[in-house]
Amino acid sequence: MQILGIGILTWIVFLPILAMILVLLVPKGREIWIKWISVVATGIQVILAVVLLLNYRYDLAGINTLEGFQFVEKYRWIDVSGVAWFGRIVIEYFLGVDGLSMPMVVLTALICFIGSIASWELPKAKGYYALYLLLDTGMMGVFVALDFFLFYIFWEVMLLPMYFLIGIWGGPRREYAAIKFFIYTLLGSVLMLLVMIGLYFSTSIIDPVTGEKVHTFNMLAMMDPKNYEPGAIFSGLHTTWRYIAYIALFIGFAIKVPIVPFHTWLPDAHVEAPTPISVILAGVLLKMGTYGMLRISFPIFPDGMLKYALPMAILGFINIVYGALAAMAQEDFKKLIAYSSISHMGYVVLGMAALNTQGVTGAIMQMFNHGTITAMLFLIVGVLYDRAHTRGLYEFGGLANQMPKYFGIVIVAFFAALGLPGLSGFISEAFVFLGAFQTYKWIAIFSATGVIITAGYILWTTQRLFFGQLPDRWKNLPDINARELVTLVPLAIIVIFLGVYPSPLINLMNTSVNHLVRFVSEMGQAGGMQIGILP
Amino acid sequence: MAQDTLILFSILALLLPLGGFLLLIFFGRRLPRQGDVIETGLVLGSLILSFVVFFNKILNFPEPIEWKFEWVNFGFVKDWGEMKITLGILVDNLSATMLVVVTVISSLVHIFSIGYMKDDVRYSRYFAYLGFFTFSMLGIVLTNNFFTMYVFWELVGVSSYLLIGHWYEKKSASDAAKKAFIVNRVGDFGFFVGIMIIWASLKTFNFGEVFAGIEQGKLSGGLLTAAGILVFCGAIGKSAQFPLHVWLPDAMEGPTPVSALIHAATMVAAGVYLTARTYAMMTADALTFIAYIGAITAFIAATIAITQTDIKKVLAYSTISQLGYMTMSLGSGAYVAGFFHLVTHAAFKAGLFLGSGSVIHAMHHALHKVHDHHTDPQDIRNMGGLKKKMPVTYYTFLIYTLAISGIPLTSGFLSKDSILAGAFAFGKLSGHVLIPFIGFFVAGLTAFYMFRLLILTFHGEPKRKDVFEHIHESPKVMTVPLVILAILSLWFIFGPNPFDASSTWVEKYIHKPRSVVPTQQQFEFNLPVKLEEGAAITEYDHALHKAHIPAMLLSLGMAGLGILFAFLTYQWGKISAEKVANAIRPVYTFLKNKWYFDELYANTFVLATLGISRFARWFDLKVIDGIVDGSAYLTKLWSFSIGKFDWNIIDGLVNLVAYVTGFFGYVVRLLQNGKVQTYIIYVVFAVIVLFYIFLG
Amino acid sequence: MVEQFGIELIQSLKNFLPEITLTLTLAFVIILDLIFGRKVRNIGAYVSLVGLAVTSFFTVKQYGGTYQIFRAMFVVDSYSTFFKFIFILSAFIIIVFSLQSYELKETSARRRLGEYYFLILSLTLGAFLMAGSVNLLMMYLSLELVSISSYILAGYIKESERSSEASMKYVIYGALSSGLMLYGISLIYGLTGELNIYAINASLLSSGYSPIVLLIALILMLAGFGYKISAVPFHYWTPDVYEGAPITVTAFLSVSSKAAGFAMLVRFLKASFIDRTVTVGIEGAWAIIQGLPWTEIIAILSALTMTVGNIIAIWQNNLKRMLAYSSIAHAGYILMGVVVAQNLGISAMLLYFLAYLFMNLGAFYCVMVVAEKTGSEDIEVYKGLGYRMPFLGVAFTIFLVSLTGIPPTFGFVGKLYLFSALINAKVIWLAVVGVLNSVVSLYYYIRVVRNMFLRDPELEKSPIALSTVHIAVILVLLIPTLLFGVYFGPIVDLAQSSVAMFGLR
Amino acid sequence: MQVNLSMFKNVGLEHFLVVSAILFSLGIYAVVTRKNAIMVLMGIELILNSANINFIAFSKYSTGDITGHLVAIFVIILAAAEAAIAIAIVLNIYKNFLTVNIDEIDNLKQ
Amino acid sequence: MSLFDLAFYLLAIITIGSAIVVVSARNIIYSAFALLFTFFGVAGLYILLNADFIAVTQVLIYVGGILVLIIFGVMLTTKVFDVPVRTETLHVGPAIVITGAIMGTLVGVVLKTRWFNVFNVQWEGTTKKIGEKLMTDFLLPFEVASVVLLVALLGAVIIARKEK
Repeated sequence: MQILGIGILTWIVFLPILAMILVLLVPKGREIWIKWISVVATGIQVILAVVLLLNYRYDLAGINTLEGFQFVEKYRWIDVSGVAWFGRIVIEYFLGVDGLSMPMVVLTALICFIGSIASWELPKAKGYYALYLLLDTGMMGVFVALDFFLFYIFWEVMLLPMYFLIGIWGGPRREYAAIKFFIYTLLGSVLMLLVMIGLYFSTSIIDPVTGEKVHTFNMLAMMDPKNYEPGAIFSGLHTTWRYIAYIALFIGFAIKVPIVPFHTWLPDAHVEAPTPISVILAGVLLKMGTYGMLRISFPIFPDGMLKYALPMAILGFINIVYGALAAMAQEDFKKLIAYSSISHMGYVVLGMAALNTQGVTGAIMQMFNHGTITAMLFLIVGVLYDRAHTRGLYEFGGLANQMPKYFGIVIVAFFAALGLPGLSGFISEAFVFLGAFQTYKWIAIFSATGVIITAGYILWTTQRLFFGQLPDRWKNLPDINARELVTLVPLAIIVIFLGVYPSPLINLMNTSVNHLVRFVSEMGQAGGMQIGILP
Repeated sequence: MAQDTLILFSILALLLPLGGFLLLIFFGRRLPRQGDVIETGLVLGSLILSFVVFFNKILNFPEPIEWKFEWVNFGFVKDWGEMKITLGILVDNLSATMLVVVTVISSLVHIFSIGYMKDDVRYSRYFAYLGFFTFSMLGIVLTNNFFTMYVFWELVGVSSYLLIGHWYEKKSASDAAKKAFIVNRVGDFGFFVGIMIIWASLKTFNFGEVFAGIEQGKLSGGLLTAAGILVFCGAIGKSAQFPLHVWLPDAMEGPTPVSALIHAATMVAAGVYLTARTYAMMTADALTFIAYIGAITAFIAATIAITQTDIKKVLAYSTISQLGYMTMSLGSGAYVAGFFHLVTHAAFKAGLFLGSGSVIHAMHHALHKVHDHHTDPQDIRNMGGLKKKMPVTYYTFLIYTLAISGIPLTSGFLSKDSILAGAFAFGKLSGHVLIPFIGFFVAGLTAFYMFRLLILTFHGEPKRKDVFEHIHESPKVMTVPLVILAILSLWFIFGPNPFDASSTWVEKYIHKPRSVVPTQQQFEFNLPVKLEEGAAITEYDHALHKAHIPAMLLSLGMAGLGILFAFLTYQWGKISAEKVANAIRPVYTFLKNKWYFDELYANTFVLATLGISRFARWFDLKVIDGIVDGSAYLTKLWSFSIGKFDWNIIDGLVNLVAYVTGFFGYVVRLLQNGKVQTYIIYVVFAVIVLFYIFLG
Repeated sequence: MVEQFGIELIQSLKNFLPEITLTLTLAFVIILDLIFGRKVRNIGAYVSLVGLAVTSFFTVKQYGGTYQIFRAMFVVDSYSTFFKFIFILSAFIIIVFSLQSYELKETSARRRLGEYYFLILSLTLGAFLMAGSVNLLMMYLSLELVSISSYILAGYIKESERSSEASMKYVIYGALSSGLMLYGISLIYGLTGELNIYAINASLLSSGYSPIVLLIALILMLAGFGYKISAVPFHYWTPDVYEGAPITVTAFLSVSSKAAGFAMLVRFLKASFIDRTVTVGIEGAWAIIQGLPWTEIIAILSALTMTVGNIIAIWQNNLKRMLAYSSIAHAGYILMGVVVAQNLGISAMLLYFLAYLFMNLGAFYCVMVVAEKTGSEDIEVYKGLGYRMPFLGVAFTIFLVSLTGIPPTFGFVGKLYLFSALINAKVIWLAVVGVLNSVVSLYYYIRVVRNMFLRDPELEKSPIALSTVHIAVILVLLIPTLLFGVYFGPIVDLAQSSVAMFGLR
Repeated sequence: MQVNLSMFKNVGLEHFLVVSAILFSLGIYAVVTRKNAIMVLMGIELILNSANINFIAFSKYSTGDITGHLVAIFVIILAAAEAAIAIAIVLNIYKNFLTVNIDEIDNLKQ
Repeated sequence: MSLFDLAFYLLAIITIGSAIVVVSARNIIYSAFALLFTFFGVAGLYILLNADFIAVTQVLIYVGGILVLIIFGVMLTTKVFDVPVRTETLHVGPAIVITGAIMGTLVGVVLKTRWFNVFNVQWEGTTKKIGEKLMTDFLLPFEVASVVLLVALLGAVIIARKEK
């Protein structure tokens, strides 16, 4: 479907860029315009996402079939009509959504919208919102790009804005956090780059137009073994190079997720970043790692995936428990939330490693739910920090009477985070475990202990902040205000709704998920490999 | 009345309290009287509905009624088929009865609370939580599958968390709440693993389908036993069975009506209910395990209860011990008896708590009058002689006490007697003689400590004259529920014959479900054997039948002894408690300190977890970041030795690489000494080296 | 015979027009400067700009054809023409720089501007000849022409100690390397009896040769080439000279003479040391002649060059010096294109040079402007600069990002193709070294960005205005850097069709 | 390495090459060791000369054509040009530093 | 031992000996004059290789041009009259090592290699041939050389001339 002759996905991706240009054009002293422009732009993005949702066809799978994708836009972007000694170079502007990306698109639009409202008070609005919108485009693009090159471009485009957003608007140790984030991610992405190039040379398709052999970055083409040229570096199944490539990709994505031990950038980045950026980081950026695995690593390297599924599951377990334990020992509210993010992303990894419908569904739901929940949590931290200018858990107490509305919201978010039934967090965690258990009994069981630890630190935090006697210095903390409510309540509603009735989300993805699972496991088993060796 | 109407009613009964909750949580403060009446009214509504459901079910529908709907559908899944999760509602005699029990107690507690909580700061919030609890509890009762069972399981946990922590200004209260939730989580963890096993092997959550699947042998052997025990872990947590019983006494930090409703009558009984629900899938080993857990719990709790001086703590431990009783009876095969005891116990235990509540209420106000804010209004050593001042409370309390001690003409007698009979039979057939032994011993203990409580509280001379002056009987709104509950604790509610449990409607309408476990995993004495009169009855039923009379006598004897000792010690002072205590000082302190369970856990699990978590944090900061940053010391040393080097920029992972690169950079940089001839030496040297490298 | 030679000569001259134009231009520059120099100070610049325009016109006309002229001394082919574009562009841009360079305005150099532009042009002429010469003697001559011009340019600000020191180091170092190179040439001459690289190749293939001598000769010649392209371990002069020389000259050297060196090196290697009788499976791949592992040598040089360049650059606080090291590192990247011994690599190299032209000159220009406004090239003065001159800050950031090789910039495309070449040729280890190096390079590039935006100005806080000329120049360099980053089809096409060398596939 | 003793009789190509090799090495030695810039230049001249000897010798013995001579001419020309530039620069250095000792001229480093 | 050989060895000894003096003499003036002998020796070798024209050019340009230039340089940059002009040497050790290595390698290779050693042409008067070549095959280098000289000339002037 198109708007003004331009595909809706293009709109949803590049709308922020337009807004950015507008923002840059706003004259000095008109800060308020800038804010409104951005909020409206992101708002429209949400509307577009809803439009997508309404026109979404649930029976299409996507993954590795072009006709399975929806709202596809596929144009030749770079087309170097080749020289004799080197076929044609084709890079496509290829966008489309399927069950994997649709939830992420919605999530991104939503979080960006909320983030832009939450950024209202920040200084240097012009630069901030310009970078923010650029970041928005980058993230949205990653989720809809189906051409590896395009994907990589969007992936990298986010780096610099994020560096500045953390580095300029961040907390005291912002420089350190920013550069750490930058270097880590770049390190991951250069590995990805090499693999991408290798794939590019290994695959070639017949150009429907001219009928000649064409190298392409098209992900779908890369998923089809038929397209691999014999003797190319990644051709065949279960070759050393393919394993190496899978691992390289995995590390590239794992850094974003982040999977222990590549996670240490996250606490710093989250803690130092300004609230809305923490929200974006935890809400959307982390998902890009796991999304990348589902979209690229698994279908393109099914053999590698199956070979390393067990280590991946173990990593997931480590993430869950390690993150939770580390969170329990934190004294800084925001840092605690950051570590809880690590723990929660562990569920995603575990679910994906299980490689069955429930596990993967759970994983994607967890991606979505964690996006909303952790966004709430960081907003909550922000609310408190804006008022008290400290995040030390030991400095508070008895806020439940001082800020009752706030308390109510926090309780919802917290219980969602500790996986209370009736709230969305539980559903995804339960599905992850149910899925993982079918593949890795013991890992699933051990990981489930993470739930207890989570309960531990969440309740401990609740008690520290809200129960007991209120210190005198906080006697006049105002309760949460309207703007903050506007950012928090929609998320709370989503969390509760999806907790009670997750079907909308599941139906959105399950065709694709089933297809993905079948595709990957069959591809891998073609090489006589199967998953689920009990540890 | 049609089935769907029945279902509709039960759903309504389920949802009304929820509506109340939502109403109060959002508009509580603006509603008239902060909405307590609304909430109470709604609960009464669901009470009526559940009565309707109950009678209809009992009388019109012998078969269970089930209503399902598809909740989520994963579509067609490889080597699974169509994967979907259907939820729904199951109304059979068990749940119908439970429905009534819950709603009755709940509404009574609501009414009682109106008086008890009158001038509380968070009055409306309190009622909201009560409503939320009732909703979740009814959910547990009505659900037809493990999934929603788990869901509501956690929800009652939350409501109990919120209610225990209702006075969260008190650290002890919020601690207790936290403890309750986490300990329950531990149990639920086991429960969830059990569910995972069931789902993975049977591909459904629905009770009926699960049992059918087991019967088809899809799940058997050790895994089945494991599943059974793991599911029972949930019960261990909720029903405060050993070793997870530690949270319940602390939970008494909550308002007394809450203790009555949640921590005595309903929620804690949910564990028993769950065991009863899943009874069909329990293997012999699982049942033995359950029986022993129950027995041990009953014994430990009873022994502790003897030494406690806080009125609510005594009741709390008695609750634990009674729950252990039920569990034991389920484990030992006396299914109906266990459930029967659940029902009866709900009534009199709720009554006991509300009674104690009314006492505490009175004490509290009295102490308030004399401006004594240090004395603990709950300590029985400050009471005594309250009989004269608050007769209604006293007499109702007496009835409850008799009931719990299992004296004839009370409901307790009927249920307890059949439990003991079951234990008796079980011990005889299976050879686990410890079970009945403990059973009878605990019966005696129960009678003893309950009468100790009664005597110390109501009989004798008041310990504090000044306070005593100001003691008044509680208002109607509080006494009426007491009376109702007292009536409910009498035999005729259940059956005409005060001495024959088998004549009660409970035994008539509720039957032990047919075990679906493969026969080789059942007790052989539970297998039906053909006897001359057509009906297929098991060896166990036979033994049970024979065990009734001796069990009855024995239990009566034990109870009598207990009561006698209680009177000797505390009423007539023939035996000095102090002397006894001194005589067995070590034992006494051991019991007084609740077998040191809290200390044990605090020093093992909690400590370990915290330790590990600190370690994890340290590990993160020092080791991983250390590896990443290049450890601080080296960094300092380094930057010292090489002069200023911008560590702000090259920091982080950054540092390690920077550390290495920086090192080489420094070395290589030394070559760049600005003397062109030195450069030339390098060049020529390089030329030679290159030559000789590639020569070979 | 004579008239036949006359015809031949005419032919040659026809295809020699660009060089002739340049020569005439530089003659004009010097003459006109003598006449009008007093009145119109920058007449030299204007004349040279015009001359360059004309030259580019002829060059464009040349593109695509391949001729061999002046008795197999010199060839005109797409390859050399592509490089000529680069030389013209850089010379053009540099002259525009020089028009605003404060160094030239405020020192004694202002009295020698005519000669300055003369030398710029002579260097460009030398580069032209380097790109096209196929005879070792011609190579040596043109190399010397470039070198001599650059010696003088490096020391152009006579009274400045840094400048003259730079030129002295440069001349000694350069003279020695060209001496080594010459000795190498002499050995090759002795071995094959030829000076024309095609003839050399032929005789190497036909009659046997002693690999040892060939190795010595190659290494000695590499010393010469390596010094021009400042590849480790022949790079030592680079940082000192780049720091000492006037910034315009530094920028010019970092692009033009480097590019010329590469042009010559690649042509020399490809023409002389491949075995054209063997055909390789992969299209556009060359067979290396027996017994001379020059790809390995280059590979090692490349790895060394980029690594050393990057890790020393981390330490630099003087922007000019930092850019010098970064240019060394980039030489390392570009060498990766040579390693694979495939046309793909060469096209990647050409592409990268185009990218390098824009981003590197852009970076140097920003440094120059800042140095002009603040009077220093030290990283300290960049603190908070992003707020004092936002436009320049953003532009500089983009140039640096492009140098790092992060999309969507031209620099990324260049790197992408270099790595593609390596991976296509399965030289994975070097590719890994390359990407790790580009991560390392981020440290010092981002350091500048950090100082500009993440730090607050310490001494001066007042915003600094940029003249429209500044902005225009920056835009001229900025737009390609970004545009070709997202739409590089045509450029890649150009680069790929430009690998065609005379007489070679 | 085995060397045929006949080499000491009839002088041939190798003899000249050896001479040039020695000159070459001496040139490098001078360039590396002498502090005085001008001495360094002398060393470079030695190197160029050695190269020239090669060219001439080869063109007599190996190739038998005159090309070597032409190269030699051009080399000599360039040597002159280079020397001129170099000396000029050295003089300039002397003006600025009042010394021509290269090792004392190292402001630009690291 | 023919006359040719004798001449060769004589010239070789002169050349190398004086070269050694050049590189080792403490006094610049000495090295400068030793360089003179080296150049003459090389010229002699040229004659042995019957490169008469080159020999002459060598003498003219080197001795008449470059050497004079160098000596001027010496004069201008050292105080000749008050103190004896000495120059120290630096890192002799490494220098000797690498020089030895190079010399060994080159000599070894030279002697080991079987050179393409067929002709022993005896030109009588190479000048004409050189002239022809210069005007035909080597026309371009010739022209380029002129540009190089122009640049060098100008450059030398620019740098060396006094600023007023």
